[in-house]
Amino acid sequence: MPIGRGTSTTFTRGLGVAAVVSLAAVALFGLVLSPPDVIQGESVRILYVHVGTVWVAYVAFIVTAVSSAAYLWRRTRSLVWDRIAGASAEIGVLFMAVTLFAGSLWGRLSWGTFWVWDARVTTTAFLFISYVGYLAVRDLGGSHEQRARRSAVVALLAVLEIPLVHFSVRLWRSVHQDASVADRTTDVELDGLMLFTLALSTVAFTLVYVWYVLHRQRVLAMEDALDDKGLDLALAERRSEAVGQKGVR
Amino acid sequence: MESAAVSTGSPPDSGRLPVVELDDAVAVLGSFPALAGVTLTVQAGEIVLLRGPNGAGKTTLLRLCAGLLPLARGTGSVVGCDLSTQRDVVRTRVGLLGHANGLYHDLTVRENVQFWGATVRASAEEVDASLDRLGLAGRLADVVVGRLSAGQKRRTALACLVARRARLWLLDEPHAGLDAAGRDELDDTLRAAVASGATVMVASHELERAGGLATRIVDLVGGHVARPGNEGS
Amino acid sequence: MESAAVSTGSPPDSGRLPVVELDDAVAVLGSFPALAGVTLTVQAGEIVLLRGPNGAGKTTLLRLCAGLLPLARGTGSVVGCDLSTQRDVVRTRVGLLGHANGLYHDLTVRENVQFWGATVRASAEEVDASLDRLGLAGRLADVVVGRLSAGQKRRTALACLVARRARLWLLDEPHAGLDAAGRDELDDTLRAAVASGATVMVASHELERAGGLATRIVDLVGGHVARPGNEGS
Amino acid sequence: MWTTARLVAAKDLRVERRSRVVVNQVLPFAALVMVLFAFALDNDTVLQRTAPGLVWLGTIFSLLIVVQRSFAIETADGALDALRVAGVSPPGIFLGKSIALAVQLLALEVLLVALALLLYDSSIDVSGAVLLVTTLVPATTGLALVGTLYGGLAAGTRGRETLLPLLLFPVVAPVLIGATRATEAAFGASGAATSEGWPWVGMLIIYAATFGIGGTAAFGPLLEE
Amino acid sequence: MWTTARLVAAKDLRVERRSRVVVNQVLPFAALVMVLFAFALDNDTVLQRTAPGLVWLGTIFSLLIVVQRSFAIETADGALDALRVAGVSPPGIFLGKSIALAVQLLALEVLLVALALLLYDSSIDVSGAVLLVTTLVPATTGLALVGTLYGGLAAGTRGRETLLPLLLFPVVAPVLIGATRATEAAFGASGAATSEGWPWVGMLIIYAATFGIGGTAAFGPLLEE
Ligand code: HEM
Ligand SMILES: Nc1ncnc2c1ncn2[C@@H]1O[C@H](COP(=O)(O)OP(=O)(O)OP(=O)(O)O)[C@@H](O)[C@H]1O
Ligand SMILES: Nc1ncnc2c1ncn2[C@@H]1O[C@H](COP(=O)(O)OP(=O)(O)OP(=O)(O)O)[C@@H](O)[C@H]1O
Ligand SMILES: [Mg+2]
Ligand SMILES: [Mg+2]
Repeated sequence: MPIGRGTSTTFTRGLGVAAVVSLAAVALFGLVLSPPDVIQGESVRILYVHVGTVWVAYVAFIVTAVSSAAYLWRRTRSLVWDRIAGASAEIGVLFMAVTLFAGSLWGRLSWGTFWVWDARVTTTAFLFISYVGYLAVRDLGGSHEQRARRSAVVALLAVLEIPLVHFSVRLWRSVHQDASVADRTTDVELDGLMLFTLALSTVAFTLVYVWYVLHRQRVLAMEDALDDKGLDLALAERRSEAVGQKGVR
Repeated sequence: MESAAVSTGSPPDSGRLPVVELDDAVAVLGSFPALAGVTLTVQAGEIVLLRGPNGAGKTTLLRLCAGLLPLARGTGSVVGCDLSTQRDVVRTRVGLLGHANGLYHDLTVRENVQFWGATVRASAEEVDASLDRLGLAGRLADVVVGRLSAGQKRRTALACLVARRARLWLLDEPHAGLDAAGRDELDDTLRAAVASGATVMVASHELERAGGLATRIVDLVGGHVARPGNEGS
Repeated sequence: MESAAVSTGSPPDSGRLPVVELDDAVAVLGSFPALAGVTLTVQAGEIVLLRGPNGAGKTTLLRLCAGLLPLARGTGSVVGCDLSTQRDVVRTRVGLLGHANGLYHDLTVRENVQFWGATVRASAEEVDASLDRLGLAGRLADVVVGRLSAGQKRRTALACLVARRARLWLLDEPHAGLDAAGRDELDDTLRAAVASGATVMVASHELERAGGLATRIVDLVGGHVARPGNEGS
Repeated sequence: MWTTARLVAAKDLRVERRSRVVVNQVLPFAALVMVLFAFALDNDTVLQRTAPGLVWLGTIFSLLIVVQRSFAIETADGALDALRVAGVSPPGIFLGKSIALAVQLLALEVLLVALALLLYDSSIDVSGAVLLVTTLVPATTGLALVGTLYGGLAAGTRGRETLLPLLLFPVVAPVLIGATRATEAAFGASGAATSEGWPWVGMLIIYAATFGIGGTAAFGPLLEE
Repeated sequence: MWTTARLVAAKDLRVERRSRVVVNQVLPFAALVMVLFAFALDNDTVLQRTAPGLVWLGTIFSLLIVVQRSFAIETADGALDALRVAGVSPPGIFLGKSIALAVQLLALEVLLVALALLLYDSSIDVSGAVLLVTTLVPATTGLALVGTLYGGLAAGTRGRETLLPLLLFPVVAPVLIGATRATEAAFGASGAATSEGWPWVGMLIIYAATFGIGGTAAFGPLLEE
């Protein structure tokens, strides 16, 4: 990806538009058209943000893991994979943050507190922290290959926590059954329109995700290219550093 | 001028492929290009002395040749392995003595040498031999390294290197801290190593010492080779 | 023979009281008597070179004179303070450069020198002066010490010592890692220090270098003085 | 690979035997942790209910210290570089250090369990004891493997102390859960039956296996950098 | 003495600003400690009752790390020897390092308290807040002083990590108790009334004063060896 040209193409522009539109639609359905829930009441509308983002975040992390594997595998080794992994993880973390936020708001409404030590809630927090750690590993510095190799390993391990989160409700003898019960019941009792809205929100977030990853991955490519440009200047300076001078002056 | 290095640098019998071959190699520390395009060829059996002011890039060059740093630009091969793709192989064939000694301070001198020897399945005799080479055979062999004097630590590090029997020896200021006797022992050690088919690159400021030993002197300045040097210069 | 040291060791003008005066001094590391009875007198303005094989006790002697080690046996006084009773006072009057550099690796070169300078209320000019003395005035002054090359670290440590303006300078292998230019700068530094009334003890294996500078050479072997040396020997 | 592993493990354990850091430092530390818990929570019923959790919390805190120590040995005088150029097989190093780590952790856990039984007067019967032992083994192995893997990853880097807890704690969460539940069952704490423990043991075994394989494969690329 | 103190404190804080070890490492560590506690105890009523204790446990664990770090700076490259021969007044060093330590601890405690209020949903009213703040100051000062004193004691000796937790934890027990009780009162946890907190604050002040005076006097002899 040569420097100078922007990161958007007709395709990504179309994608962007589609994302915005679908988000608007989600707002419409989520806030107006879809009915309140029998148990949850109006607060159920949070569900569309809460669950939509989680699922897309899952997808993002899985993509990160897959492209990390692709990087580690010698035959397909290329920094493109590393950049995709990085971009995907970034927005994954973003969505996860939204999930946590929406979730705790919802918790305030339905459990009366922002935070409970429910298994899923906690494991989600861990998953979130893991990928924050992943991003930390990414900007440890060092060469691009170094960054790619280190972070790929972390990504492949961190992704294993997703099943843990998903099945945590069953794994963990939670003192807060009510929470995960709520999870289930609402699932069961979602009426058609709610289901549709949930699906719609998931689609919308997916569009946003794809749009972001495409752009971000190109930006990262440019940054790497830029590093090399900077290196040229530094090289010239370094080589001239010595001429005619004595010691380290 | 670097390209010249290849020609002038290589000894008459250019039939064998060189042990170290760098072409415009660049190595980056953080964001700083400590090596800014080094072109250098070292043939088997040479003892190359790397010379240059503080910060010239000697340590960086040695670490690059040891496969500890990635090649940011240019091409290079060491002991026949490509530096961009086969650094893991390179590492298994070189021996490096850095500014740090790389010793386990809670183990005795002998235990340290034994450990490094064991990595290449060295026999007990060979271990004792390497201890003896560096004059550590006596009382010192069983003193915990952490208690040794600076020079004694340096000797131990050298003994570990000897025990490892590498094909390419990379030494970063090996004289530092050694007394007169130790420096003679070091010279003998390097001669013996070359005699047994190894190749040596030494970075040092002790020109009087190392100069006599070296078959070639390479001047590094500002991360590049100022003078590739000729045979026996 | 140690007792002889006192007489031969002291320069003609024995009027002033000596800066260092050790009589049969013994220092113990762990359970090992690294110094086994050292008798030595150093007059103001001398530059004494401590010579001797690895493990002879040079570092231990310097640390004893710096007041960092207790006197196990014998008597001694440094800059007029008794080593058994006034070690805390001694410490405030000497400057020591050990094998380690004693730098803060997260601070820049200048910040390090400033800190040590500030402990003696040195002015900004004096700090810059000491940086300049060791050729650290340029780009390097603002690089974090952790990233410097070995020799650049050593220079920084020396600059810190200069900034501290001690009465007795104790240097343990100050040449280690310095390039040719750095060694010249070191010599100038020491001469300047002596000119400004300081006294210097240097432990070193770089005899060619230090030898020329020293007003006296003291040979240590096995923890005692083998040859106290005379003026200008 | 296994020769290397034996070599490295033997080396690490000898260093420990010499310096006694784990015995003299980490054990008392862990013990103090338990005592401090007792202080902070001073309430018997609570303590008994939470004893198993505390045992494993103590273990995981100690794990952090032991891992840092295990790689401090290597980085203190640049020995890690020496290892990397010595052509020692990375999987060998990984397994070797893991083994040494596991041995030290095991000693630790035994102490902690003993303390828990003593301080928080939890009780244990035979079948519980069997379960407990079978829990310790896979749990310890898992922790040792994860610790070594991330320890190696953090070792070279500047902010290593920063990174280690950040990476380590989330990943060991499953062990914390599983081992705690199994131990509860063994202690019969909060009315759990021994039988409930076994599924968790299974989970721990899977966990250990995953990281054993994953780590052995991944350690090379990590050290390469 | 105070000039030295300012000098040393400034130096330590600058090192921290550069390396960000406390911010990037200890803060997340402390936060994770809290989360892990909650995880292991997983019981809200217990958590609310014990939140104050956990806050101070977290602080004390972090104290250990911060103190080790604070003296690692000095011993890493032999700077401590340089300090000892530089004629810097030991009391100055003591106070300087204590100040730097206190600043870092304070940042830490604020975070922990915030977490406790959020995660364990404890609540706090105005008078409680006042009490809490007045508790933090002497408690932190006390911890910083003790930490520096024993850190300096341990720094010289070989197995310093060995010694530190052993020496430190028993001595800080009073702070743990006092601060916990005061904080409980502030949180109104386990039905404690705010007024109950003040006596403890008094105790903390005495504690801090004692170690301030004692430490300043004792630090010189300590550095001797
Ligand atoms: C901070 C608090 C919360 C967090 C971190 C959180 C986290 C999650 C996660 C990670 C999922 C995806 C589970 C999966 O499919 O693998 C999820 C799903 C869900 N959450 Fe939450 N949640 C929180 C609070 C809540 C609250 C308060 C409710 C409603 C009372 C709720 C209802 C749901 C529902 C209905 C689903 C979708 C069904 C399911 O997959 O189980 N969540 N939540
Ligand atoms: N992050 C960085 N920022 C700026 N400069 C850096 C950085 N990292 C390394 N350097 C510079 O790179 C150079 C490293 O050179 P190197 O250590 O190879 O020198 P050397 O030839 O071994 O010197 P010496 O003789 O002192 O050992 C030094 O000039 C150092 O200042
Ligand atoms: N605990 C101990 N047990 C045995 N020997 C010890 C112990 N501690 C120190 N030593 C010995 O004491 C001597 C210390 O001497 P010192 O460090 O002063 O030597 P040096 O003259 O500085 O040598 P170098 O030139 O190598 O720096 C060494 O021979 C060392 O082996
Ligand atoms: Mg160097
Ligand atoms: Mg010495």
